[in-house]
Amino acid sequence: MASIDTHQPALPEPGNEKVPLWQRYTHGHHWRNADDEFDAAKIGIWLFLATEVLLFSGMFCAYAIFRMMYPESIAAGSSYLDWRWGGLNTVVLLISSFTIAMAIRNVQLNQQFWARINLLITWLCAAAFLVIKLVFEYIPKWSEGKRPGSLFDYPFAQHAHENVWWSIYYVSTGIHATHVIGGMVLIAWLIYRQGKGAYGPTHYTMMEGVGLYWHIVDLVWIFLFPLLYLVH
Amino acid sequence: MTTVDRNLDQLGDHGHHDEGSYLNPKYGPIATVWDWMTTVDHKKIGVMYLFAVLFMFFLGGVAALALRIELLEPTRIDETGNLTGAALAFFAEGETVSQAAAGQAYNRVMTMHGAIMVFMFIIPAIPASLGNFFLPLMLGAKDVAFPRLNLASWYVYVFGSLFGVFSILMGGVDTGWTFYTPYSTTTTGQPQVIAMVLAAFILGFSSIFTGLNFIVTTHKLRAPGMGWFDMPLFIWAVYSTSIIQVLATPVIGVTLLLLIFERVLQIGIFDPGLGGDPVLFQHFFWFYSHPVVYVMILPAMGIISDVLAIHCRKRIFGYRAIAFSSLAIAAISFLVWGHHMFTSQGELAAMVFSFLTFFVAIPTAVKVFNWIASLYKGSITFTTPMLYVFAFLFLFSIGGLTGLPLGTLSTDLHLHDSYFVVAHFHYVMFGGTVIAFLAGLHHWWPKMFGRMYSEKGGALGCALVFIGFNMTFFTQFFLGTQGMPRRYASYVDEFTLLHQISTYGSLILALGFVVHLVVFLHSLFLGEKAPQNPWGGLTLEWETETPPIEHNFHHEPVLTHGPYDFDEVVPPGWDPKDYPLPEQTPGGHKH
Amino acid sequence: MTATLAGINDFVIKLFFGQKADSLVGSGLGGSDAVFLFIWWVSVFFFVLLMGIMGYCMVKYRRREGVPAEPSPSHNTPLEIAWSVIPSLLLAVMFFWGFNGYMRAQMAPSYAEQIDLVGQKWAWSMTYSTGIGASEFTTLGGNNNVPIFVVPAETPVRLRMNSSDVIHAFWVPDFRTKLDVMPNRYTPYVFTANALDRSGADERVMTATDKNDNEFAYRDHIVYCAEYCGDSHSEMVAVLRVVEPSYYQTWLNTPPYDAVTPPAEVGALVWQAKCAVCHTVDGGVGTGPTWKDAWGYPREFTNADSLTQETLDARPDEWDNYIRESIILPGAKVKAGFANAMPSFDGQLSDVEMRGVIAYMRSLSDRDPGTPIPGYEELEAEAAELEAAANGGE
Amino acid sequence: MSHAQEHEYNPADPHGFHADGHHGHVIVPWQILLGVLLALLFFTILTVFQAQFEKHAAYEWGWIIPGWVNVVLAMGIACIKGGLVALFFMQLRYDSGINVLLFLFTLFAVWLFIMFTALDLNSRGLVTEWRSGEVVSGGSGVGFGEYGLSQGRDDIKSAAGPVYMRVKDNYIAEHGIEDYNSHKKDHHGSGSELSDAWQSRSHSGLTPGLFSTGVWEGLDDGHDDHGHGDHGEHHDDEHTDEDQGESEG
Repeated sequence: MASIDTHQPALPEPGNEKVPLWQRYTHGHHWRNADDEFDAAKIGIWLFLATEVLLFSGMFCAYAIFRMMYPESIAAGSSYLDWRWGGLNTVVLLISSFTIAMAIRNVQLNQQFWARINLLITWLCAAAFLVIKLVFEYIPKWSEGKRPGSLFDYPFAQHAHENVWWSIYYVSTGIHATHVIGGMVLIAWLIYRQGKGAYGPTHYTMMEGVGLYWHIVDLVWIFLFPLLYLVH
Repeated sequence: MTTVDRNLDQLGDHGHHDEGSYLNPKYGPIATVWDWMTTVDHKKIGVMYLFAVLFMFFLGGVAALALRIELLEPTRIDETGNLTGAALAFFAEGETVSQAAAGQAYNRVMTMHGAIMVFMFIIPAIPASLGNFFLPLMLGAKDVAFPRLNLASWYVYVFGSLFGVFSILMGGVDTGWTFYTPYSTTTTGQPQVIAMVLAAFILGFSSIFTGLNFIVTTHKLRAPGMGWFDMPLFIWAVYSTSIIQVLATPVIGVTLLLLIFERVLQIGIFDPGLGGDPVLFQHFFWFYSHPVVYVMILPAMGIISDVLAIHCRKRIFGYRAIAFSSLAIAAISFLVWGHHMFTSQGELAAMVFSFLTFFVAIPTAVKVFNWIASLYKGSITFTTPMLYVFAFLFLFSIGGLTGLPLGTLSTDLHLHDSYFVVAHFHYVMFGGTVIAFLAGLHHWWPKMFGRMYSEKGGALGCALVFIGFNMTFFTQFFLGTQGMPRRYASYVDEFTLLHQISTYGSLILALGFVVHLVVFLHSLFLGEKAPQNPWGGLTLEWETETPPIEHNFHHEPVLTHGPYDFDEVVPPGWDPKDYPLPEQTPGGHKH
Repeated sequence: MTATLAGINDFVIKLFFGQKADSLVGSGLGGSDAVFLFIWWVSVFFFVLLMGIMGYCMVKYRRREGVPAEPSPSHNTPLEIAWSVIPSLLLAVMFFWGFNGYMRAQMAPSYAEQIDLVGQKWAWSMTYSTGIGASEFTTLGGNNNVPIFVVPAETPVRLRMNSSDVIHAFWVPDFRTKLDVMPNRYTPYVFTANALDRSGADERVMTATDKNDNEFAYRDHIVYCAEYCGDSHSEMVAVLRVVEPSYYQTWLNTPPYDAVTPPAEVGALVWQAKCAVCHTVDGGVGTGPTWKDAWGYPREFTNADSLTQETLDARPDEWDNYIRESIILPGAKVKAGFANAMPSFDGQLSDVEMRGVIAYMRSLSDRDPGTPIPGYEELEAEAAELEAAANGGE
Repeated sequence: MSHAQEHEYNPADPHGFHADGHHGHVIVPWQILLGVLLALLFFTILTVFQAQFEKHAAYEWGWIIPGWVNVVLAMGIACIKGGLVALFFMQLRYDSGINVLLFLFTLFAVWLFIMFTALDLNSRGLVTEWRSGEVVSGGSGVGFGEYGLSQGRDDIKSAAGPVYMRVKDNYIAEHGIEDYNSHKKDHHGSGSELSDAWQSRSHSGLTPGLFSTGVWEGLDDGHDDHGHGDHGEHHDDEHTDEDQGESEG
């Protein structure tokens, strides 16, 4: 995520330690003003999000193609998933999306305490998502032999290509989970920096960037959930 | 990291008056190296990219020569069971080898050539080296939007390339640079294949970083007064390129990821034995790899537009048409990938893709027409960059026109996967991109390194490259139409003569590059000092010193004239006495 | 004028392709040769025009010291529209013409002659409607065992193609069409070969006599694998022998071997058709182990227990089992020093052929202990009976 | 190139980006954020309910809702939810045009990617129906790759054929057919109370209105009648079909 924070570090100047970091922030030397820098960072992040969307589009495309090729296998595979875990995870992610949006709002209004609370909730939601995914979905399914491709070891399969379904399932949710882990690292970094007072009404580019990234992770799940759990 | 100037004035102008050239070593040898390795200066990163891609070009070129030498004679096993033919160049004296082993050696070198040239040379070649150096200068900016990301891009590039080199050192890969499944998932050499796929995957990030940086820089860091249509056409081209890089590269990312999973875990998405579909891989692959051929050629077109205008002292004809055709090519490039798969896809898709393919021919043709029209009533010099522009127009026209029978369905059924395709894309990629790269390199060399090169040497190199290139690849059109399939390690006797001409041509081509290398080395160490504006350019990079100072400009430039107003403006650094302007006609010329 | 143009056209075709197309896909007004000529003339026109203007400008507007460039318009809308629209129209013609020709290479009438074709690393094999395959072989390039596939002239033929491993592509340059051979589905290669010109005008048409003393005329065309498929990709060639339809029927009903053919000869044919690309029979190196002096010798495997001398002493037929297993499941036992690169031939060999391969490998080894092949005695008895019947009938 | 001086030059805003007072800094009211969250949760419940309703209708009332309805509704709701997230959480609603344009072009690229790929893979058999069929399972290179099928799985390493068959055979060989049949009930019978969306599938294949063209008909014989009654029996039928196909191939 080097793309987000390209700013100059705030300079330690004698006498102004009391002033929060975000007020001491000066924009990069090659920028004319902080607004330009902020706008540029935002375009940069949106471009990055575009790459994320296209990365996932590969999995959506594979899903669509195999759905057309082996509709029965995909539907049968879908029936092994429990919508309740998927639905719970959707709710968890939606809440985390809301809290990070609130955290940005708090920072914009210099409500540092609430920003911290919201960021913590976001991080916990991300962790909850992963725990649910791992403990209630990946591990039971994997141990039953519902595995991708040639690793497939589930003797009660109904259709010839259920292994392809599991390939799609594991790879697409796996890439998504990797992004969740990445998001957790970034949010943890935000919490740390926020504790140092790095973000405030005039400077919150990094928070805005991570927020947008986190929303796209949510957005991808919003589509993965019905495709994997509900559509049949 | 440069120091932060605390005395910002309203213009954001730091007033870098006492700065020296960006090339000046400042602290001593080790500190200078450290300074370069940690620099966020786009110029230094551009130069580092330049040397990195030229090194990769050297590696890929050596592989290409090895291929051509192998193809000098057909490989045969004689009555006594011994291998004969030039393929022996790959083996030790007296080694017993089978025809298949000879083929495998060829295939590995062939893949090495393709993968290095595509992923490590030609995609980053122009945007990351010349683009990095000149995009901010031409925009009048102090740096790219995200300088640290820019440095990261270089390191990612080097890291990815190391994977590629590692793969070659481990024995090489024989998948072909296209990694078609199921061959690539089942061929021998697990660690090498994975290393090479990872290399391409990692290099994708470098490409994305560069493209993202350029888009934002173009949007937000244009000099005051520079509207979108005051930008040099090179910027338009690099901007369009960057859009493709950002939008297409992630797809190859997920494709290569799936390929690695396929290879390691046999997940079966591309493996027909497990229910997957190998043609799906081709779609995934070409969704990226077709747009990416425009990543290769668009910046070259940008260079040609700029170099041609400056060396003809001529306002480019149809500025907006060229600018918009760059964007149009970028957009249409996403619609035509299926023409790489006419023999493997269904009839309906083939029809649609063939139809769409012809759309991309139109903006390309428009550009060529505009360049030719720009020559009209110009003041044409015959400097090395301009010679390369002529070479480009000649070779790229052939490359473009030979694309027509490949886009046409019935003729493509014959020409697909033949040497005709090989010749066609070398005419576009080499005759287009590499030739334009050389044009740009000669054109901007004085600005980059502060030294002039030898014009005579440059012209000699250009002539050798031009002759050698045509000998090498024009013959391959005939080989292809007569039935020589590509990626063949050996061939039937009828093709021997044409292959030999091609091989001898490649040696002349290599000689041309050796001449250029000598000329550049001579220039670096013994060349005469370059003036600020040797060619009389009007774009902003000629307004700063040669070589540029660390912060590019002493004061932030404010644009007062367009990039091609040669009729109206005396170029910076020129005496009006040496630069006669034409009589102004009433009304002037606006585009 | 027309004659001159036709002459030039013929010259261009000869220059590029060697000779005119030999199939319906390439010939005639809708064929790809005609499209190619159209594109050729369009290209030549534009190339000469552009290079002419460029050359003219290079001379006329070269820089003269102290002379400025003349002012000229920066754009010209009618001209720009013209040079966008006119090429577009030409491109539209190319597209429709080309699509028409493309469909010719995809569609076959229902009465088309149907032949099955299997591509594998690195050989082609065909199975005709009567169950026979290629029985003659020749040398082409670096491959000494190139199968000759007989196909009828003037008859629509549709090859039902399938690969047993990776993607290949079937390309007959003289027919101007190719199609990928897929591992997971069939693809149709459709062609109608032009008639054989027996007048002598076409020097590629030759006559020969087959083993049953039938005289026939033929024209040979090279088949290439055009999709990269690995080590011996460049040796994956075949010959299409176009014969007259009447002779084709005769040939189709002349099996290359019958009940009286000794198994080793059947095996030799199978070897040429399917195995020769990897396995030598003269001790030379190849992708797979040589068959010379292999049978009956102990063998080390990388992934299974070795075939030791003791085992062979106890069960001399163990080698036969090993051969059969390796044909069906090549990965089960891999000889030390070799990669497992062999595709499975499960279902591709009949029992007679399988037996033939075993017999052939035995005949190549100096260790053949003379134990009869299972079923061989019955076969011999059958052959003797047949011979007796034939003699009795005379 | 001469309209550089058209506007009054503002050194802090050289391109006039902010001339209209437009800024990237927007503070979204918390009421809107909360409202969006509630809407998102509502739509989540709605989409789950819609899927469950279809199943319930099929079981209890015997209504067979065409498969494409399910797809269209689920994806429609997902699009609304995605739109809400993009517009409000991601603030596209308040953002500069370039980012909106970028996002839309990205979606357009995704659409192109999926549609054209589907166009090909869904239209293979238009001229020759062979092209769309699935022929053999041996053509994968299964059994000849150096690294074979995932190292270690010897049972499926050396042989071609559908993986699921081999897995089943191994299980039966190890545990016996009775054990298999009794466990199969557990897996396909009682498991339905967790999630049994497959039972509510329309009875003529999947989402015929959306994806199925004539090309696919007849390709999956033996699949068509799943979803009726006892699943297990059809299951076995299918196996035997496949077995025969295997030995022929």
